[in-house]
Amino acid sequence: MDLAFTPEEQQFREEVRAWVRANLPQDIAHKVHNALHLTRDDMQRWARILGKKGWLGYGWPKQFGGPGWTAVQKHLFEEEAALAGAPRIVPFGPVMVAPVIMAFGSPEQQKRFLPGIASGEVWWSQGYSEPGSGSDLASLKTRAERRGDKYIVNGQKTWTTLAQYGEWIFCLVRTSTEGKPQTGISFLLIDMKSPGVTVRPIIMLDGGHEVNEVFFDNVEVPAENLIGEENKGWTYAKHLLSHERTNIADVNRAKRELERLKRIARSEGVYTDQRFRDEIAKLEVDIVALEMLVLRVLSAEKSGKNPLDIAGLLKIKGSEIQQRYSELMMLAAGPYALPFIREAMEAGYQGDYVGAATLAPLAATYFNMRKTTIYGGSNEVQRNIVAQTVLG
Amino acid sequence: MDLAFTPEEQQFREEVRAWVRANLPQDIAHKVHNALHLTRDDMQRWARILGKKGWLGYGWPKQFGGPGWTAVQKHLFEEEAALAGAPRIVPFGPVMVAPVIMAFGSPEQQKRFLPGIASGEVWWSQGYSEPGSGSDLASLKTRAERRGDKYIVNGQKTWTTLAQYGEWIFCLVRTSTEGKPQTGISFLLIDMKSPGVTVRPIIMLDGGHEVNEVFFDNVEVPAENLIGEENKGWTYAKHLLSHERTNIADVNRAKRELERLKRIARSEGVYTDQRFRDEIAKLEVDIVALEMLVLRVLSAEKSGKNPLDIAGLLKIKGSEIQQRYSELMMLAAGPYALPFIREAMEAGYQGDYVGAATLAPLAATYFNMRKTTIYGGSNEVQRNIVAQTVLG
Amino acid sequence: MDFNFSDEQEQLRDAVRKWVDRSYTFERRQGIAKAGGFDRSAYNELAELGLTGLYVPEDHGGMGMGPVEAMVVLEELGRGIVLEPLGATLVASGVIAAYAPEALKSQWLPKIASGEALVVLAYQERKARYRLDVCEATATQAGSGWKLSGEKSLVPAGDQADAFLVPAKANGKIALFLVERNAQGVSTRGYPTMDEARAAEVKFQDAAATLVTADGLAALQHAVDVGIACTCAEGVGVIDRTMELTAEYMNTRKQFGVTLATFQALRHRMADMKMQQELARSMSYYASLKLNAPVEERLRAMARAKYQLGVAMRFVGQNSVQLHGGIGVTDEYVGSHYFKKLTALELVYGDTLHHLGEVSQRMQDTAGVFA
Amino acid sequence: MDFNFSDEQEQLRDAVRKWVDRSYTFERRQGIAKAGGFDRSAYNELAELGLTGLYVPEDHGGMGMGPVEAMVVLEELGRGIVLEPLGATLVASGVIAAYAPEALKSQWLPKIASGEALVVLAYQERKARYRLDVCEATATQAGSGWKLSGEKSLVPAGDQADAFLVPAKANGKIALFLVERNAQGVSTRGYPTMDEARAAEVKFQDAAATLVTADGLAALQHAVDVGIACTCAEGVGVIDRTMELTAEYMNTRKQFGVTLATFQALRHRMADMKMQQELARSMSYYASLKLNAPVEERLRAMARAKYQLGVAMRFVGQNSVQLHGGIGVTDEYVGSHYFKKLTALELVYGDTLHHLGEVSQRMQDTAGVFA
Repeated sequence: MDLAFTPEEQQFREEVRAWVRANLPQDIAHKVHNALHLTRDDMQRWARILGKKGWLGYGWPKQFGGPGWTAVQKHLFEEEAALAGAPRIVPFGPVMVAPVIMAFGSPEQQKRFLPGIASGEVWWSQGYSEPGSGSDLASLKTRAERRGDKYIVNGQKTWTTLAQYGEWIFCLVRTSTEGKPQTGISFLLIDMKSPGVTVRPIIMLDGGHEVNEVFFDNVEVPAENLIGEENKGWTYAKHLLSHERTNIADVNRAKRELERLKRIARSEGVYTDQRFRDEIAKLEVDIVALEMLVLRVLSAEKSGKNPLDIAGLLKIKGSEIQQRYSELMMLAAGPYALPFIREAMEAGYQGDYVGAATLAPLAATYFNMRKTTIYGGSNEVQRNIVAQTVLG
Repeated sequence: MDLAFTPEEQQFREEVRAWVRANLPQDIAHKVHNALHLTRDDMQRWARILGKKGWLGYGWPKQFGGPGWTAVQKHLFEEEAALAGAPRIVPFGPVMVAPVIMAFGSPEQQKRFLPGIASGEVWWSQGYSEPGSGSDLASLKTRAERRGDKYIVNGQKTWTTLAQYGEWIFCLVRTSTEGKPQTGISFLLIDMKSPGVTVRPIIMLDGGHEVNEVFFDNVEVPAENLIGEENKGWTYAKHLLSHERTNIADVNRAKRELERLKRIARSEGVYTDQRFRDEIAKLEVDIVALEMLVLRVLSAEKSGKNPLDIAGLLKIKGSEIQQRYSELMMLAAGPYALPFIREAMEAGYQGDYVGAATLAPLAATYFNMRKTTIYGGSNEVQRNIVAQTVLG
Repeated sequence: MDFNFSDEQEQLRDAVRKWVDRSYTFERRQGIAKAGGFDRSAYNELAELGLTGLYVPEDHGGMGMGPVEAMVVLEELGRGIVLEPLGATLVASGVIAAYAPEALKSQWLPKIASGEALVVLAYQERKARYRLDVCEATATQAGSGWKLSGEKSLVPAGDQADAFLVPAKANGKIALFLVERNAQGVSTRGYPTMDEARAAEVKFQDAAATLVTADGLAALQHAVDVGIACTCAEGVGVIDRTMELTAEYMNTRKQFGVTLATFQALRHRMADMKMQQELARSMSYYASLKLNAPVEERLRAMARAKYQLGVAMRFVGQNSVQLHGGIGVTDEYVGSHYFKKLTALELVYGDTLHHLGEVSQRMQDTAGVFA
Repeated sequence: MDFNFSDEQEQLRDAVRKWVDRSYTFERRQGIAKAGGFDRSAYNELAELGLTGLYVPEDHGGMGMGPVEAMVVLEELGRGIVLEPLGATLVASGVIAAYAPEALKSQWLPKIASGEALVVLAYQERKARYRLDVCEATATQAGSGWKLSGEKSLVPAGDQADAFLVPAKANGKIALFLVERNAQGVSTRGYPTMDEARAAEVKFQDAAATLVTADGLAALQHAVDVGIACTCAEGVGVIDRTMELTAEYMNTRKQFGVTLATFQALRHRMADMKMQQELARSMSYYASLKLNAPVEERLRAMARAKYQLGVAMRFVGQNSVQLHGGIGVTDEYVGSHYFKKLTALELVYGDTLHHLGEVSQRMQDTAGVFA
């Protein structure tokens, strides 16, 4: 048992740190450190920089052009990127669809799709959720009917994150209504420029445009865009979910945001107020405990024995911590969290702030963070899963 | 809308207060104020004093010899008794079985049983719970078979509070196995001196003997001891449960115990520690809010309109508050809550205390209070009930 | 001890509820929100109902009602998440009626009652957080009147108001003044707030001011306590409607073939929310009924009430969103606006930690409603 | 970064678990509890396993092991709610090994390792609560030795111990001394504790004392930190077994015709308990792995760990009782004794609020495991 990273891991961390600090554009880091609005260009710029270095697909094996890092190395990269103020990698291409294409796609599909993902050129979206499905994902209804060498897709996806920028979308579609709901689902890649695809924004309670509805109206999809076999899509999607997911806890971002919380508390004069400071202290312990949990998972992965079955715990605690720091930032601002000036949440705003510039986005972030206990399998679903591990 | 009691109610309160303070034995009040062990004699002495005044059955209507008080008067009596340090009235006779006898018993039964209850002479126990039943009370199995003018009772009750002192016990027994479980239950009064009745103590985690198992082995019970009709016992028991139950919240005792908590916190030096004091402050708000809830119920009862369906809330919050003050008292003692000297929890202990006499019973009380969220319908069952009122 | 509403109070409630249901629809509300968060014609409709004059004595053209009536009205406005700040009007008119010299009363109260003048308290300063005794604004005598200088923040509908009640230091002691928005040296900068209502930063530079009372701190404490009682009542209304929306959704939305209301874990969450709802209502009653109590008792009661409401509003708001799932975080869904209102109400007139501090500091040996 | 136990550590764990399962049955434990809460022969069995010498260097007859081995052992003793205070022995032997002069080491460490001598820290004073710098006991030089006077509370197995490590003020500064129980002027008063173990009040009146170290506060802080790490590990063991018992009960006990494990609200409670279990284990690892860190880092880490353990032990303990229902509050049921142990462990070496204060005070700009 040893808490310290190995000298090799330490050296790796320092190399990554140096590279990130040298290559992360300052203006982007500034936005991240101050929770200002990130544009498509911001995200894409960073993705391309990573892509050029070969680190956008930082979880990929070498055979597909990835760096072939260990679980610990991936964690160290994530931590260094987060602490430096890098935006989170938009996961739909490199983290979500790419592993499925690698595992179940044909060599042609791999050759066709992976380069654009690795370089950050092609923006992917995820088409899983539907209006009626929610936590019950397998109840999805979007149909894909095979007609010759094409599928005709009809239906609707929702909560499609950043689909307004999407060029391709990977979808779970229903190709059969026989048997259990899970057995009639296929995994299809769809070009979003195809006729019949419509994206409609969903405005969130914080006023932001982050998710969308995506409608499919007789959309023609070449059969060659089917991943693996028809009606086996559920298996592929589950493979994706079962993937190593310590990143779900987002503990590195939490560490960065805890620092921001302390800065805000200090400037608002509550850092020395014992009552408020205690709340930060509790959060700090939570974050250390979560980080220990993450490290335990990494250690188990590294040694290849005793895999820890605690992904549910990571999701629950990670999301609760995200909500809590955003809540405490808002409470640190107190009455000055009330003003809600959307322009003041953009970088380069020239107008007057109320109170201080740092306070402008706090309420919006708090509102936005309510999603974290809902998406990616709500925390209620996670509790079901955790209980299963304890009670059978 | 008016928060103040009416002048008549105020005057009533003062009369009750004067009488209680004049008639409550000092040694008993001392024990109550310091959470020392109450003996059978302590409880019985106070019951007889109340009985003589006609106030043991303080909730009884005049026709049965009660004072015929309003809901508010009953509340004021409870409050004055609690604040003065009176022991809680052992409820099984005057509060639980008496109303059933009044509502469903025959005139003969009323004449036979009520006087002994009203005077405090006869100690009653309650035989509802069984080892297998728990929250699922209707699954009870104790059988009563009719043979001529007798019932033969076989089975086992459990969690029978203070049954070691019991002279009579009112039981729910199964007289039929047909239909729904609820429909085959009868309400039977059993003389605990009958051959075949055995009481076995259950020692609780605090080391106290408060509850028992009661075994019935071919116990002969005269048929005249059946209340109402055979197989209708569930209805009678439910009538009892639906009775006005603001006392379930025990808010008056909570107010007294909050004062004790403050005394202990002061003497242990944590009353001025903001961190600890805040916990007391939160509890104080909880108690005020609970008292307001109780007053709202009383007001609704008084006016006879809009009855408030919040008994479940009273039970949940009341029991949580009981647990919380006992927890905070223990935490106020800190390391000095560790010594667990049973003799030091008795009045008149002549040995040395560890730390201070006030601290001796705190851990035991904390342990004991764990029962409050379990008994009388666990808080989980209460939440089911509350949810029903909101969601149907 | 009686918590029943009188017939008159029930009629008042009905009238306000009818107005909300018929005239202040969600569509209209969102229109007002998009247009800036305050609509004078909607405010005038409140005036037509007599509500702006609720705290104005009858001889000044108002209804001369008390805290219970105010509570009833605010509950209903909370149910409708009405943007126009009637509570602010009650605060201002209450303070003027209680503290202002007769001339000032005669000049302003009738106009407040009729809705002609919107007068609001402008007390928040950047360095004060929730403390009332921190005040950097100053006033100096100038002839028969006063000149006031300073900056006040987060003034409700501050760029729409006709006059402000402003605490400022005069001869080293906080006094309360009235300043008209059109007076020279007054400038405002309006903006929307998180609950889609409106507020403003207000600057005073040697602005002409009229003295309301030299005992400014007492008046300010009183004003804030009226504000707390109003906020508690409004919070109860928002909670009530939130609970209805959530129950409705849970009984409709299906997952895994059954309604959400089928899942015990979610039912228990609803039970916990119901607890907070009823504790909040209880403490809102308590606040309104203690508003005329002696000062120390009143301050203690308001801190207790606002603390409890803070806890309840946050719990109910957050869990309502959670129980709704995705739909609960969309702008389109009415419920998310209730959540935002609950969040905002926690932050006005002292947040939950602030009032915990107040309760803690004001704690006495005996406790309870009547202590 | 590696959280795997070595083969030797796993063997140590197996050995201790076997002893608990076979030799320290619940019946035996309850017999010891009824007889006073400490059994020398059980303690000697721990010594035979080598455990009393775990922190004693090999050249003094011990095993010379480290914090991780101590953690493994304490987890297992926690699983068995073993009454004999091995943690106290580790605290004393750790401090002697780190701070005592060679002569004292040679005299005591072999006897501690063999179990011949039980040495415990006697530091708690009535006025100190959890503060280590409050010390009224005094020591004065007397010839080549010292005389120590004072009263120490809550000394683990204090009336059974052979010697005490006692902080006392010498020349105004806290120093640490060793005092034998049989020395003149030493009197003890033993009693059971809430977890059915044993403690004592110990009085020293001009008792002969040997100086362990003049830097008493540093040694005491170190001792308490060893104690915290032991307590965290023990707590994890108690929690683990509590969780097993609870899961077992929920899968057996039927209500309304189905097992308790069927009810979603109860399942979610178990999920929340599982969360606390894993957070507690994580922070116990953290505590043990930080035990040799630089002082400030160590103090901060121990406060964080004990705070988290306090939260977890209370939550798991209380909810385990609740999920059991009636049976959970009986003396007869094994689970209720785990609850009592969890309660007691929260109160030693600083309770949850105390350590929250420590965390709060020691907070720095950057956070995280390595900060």
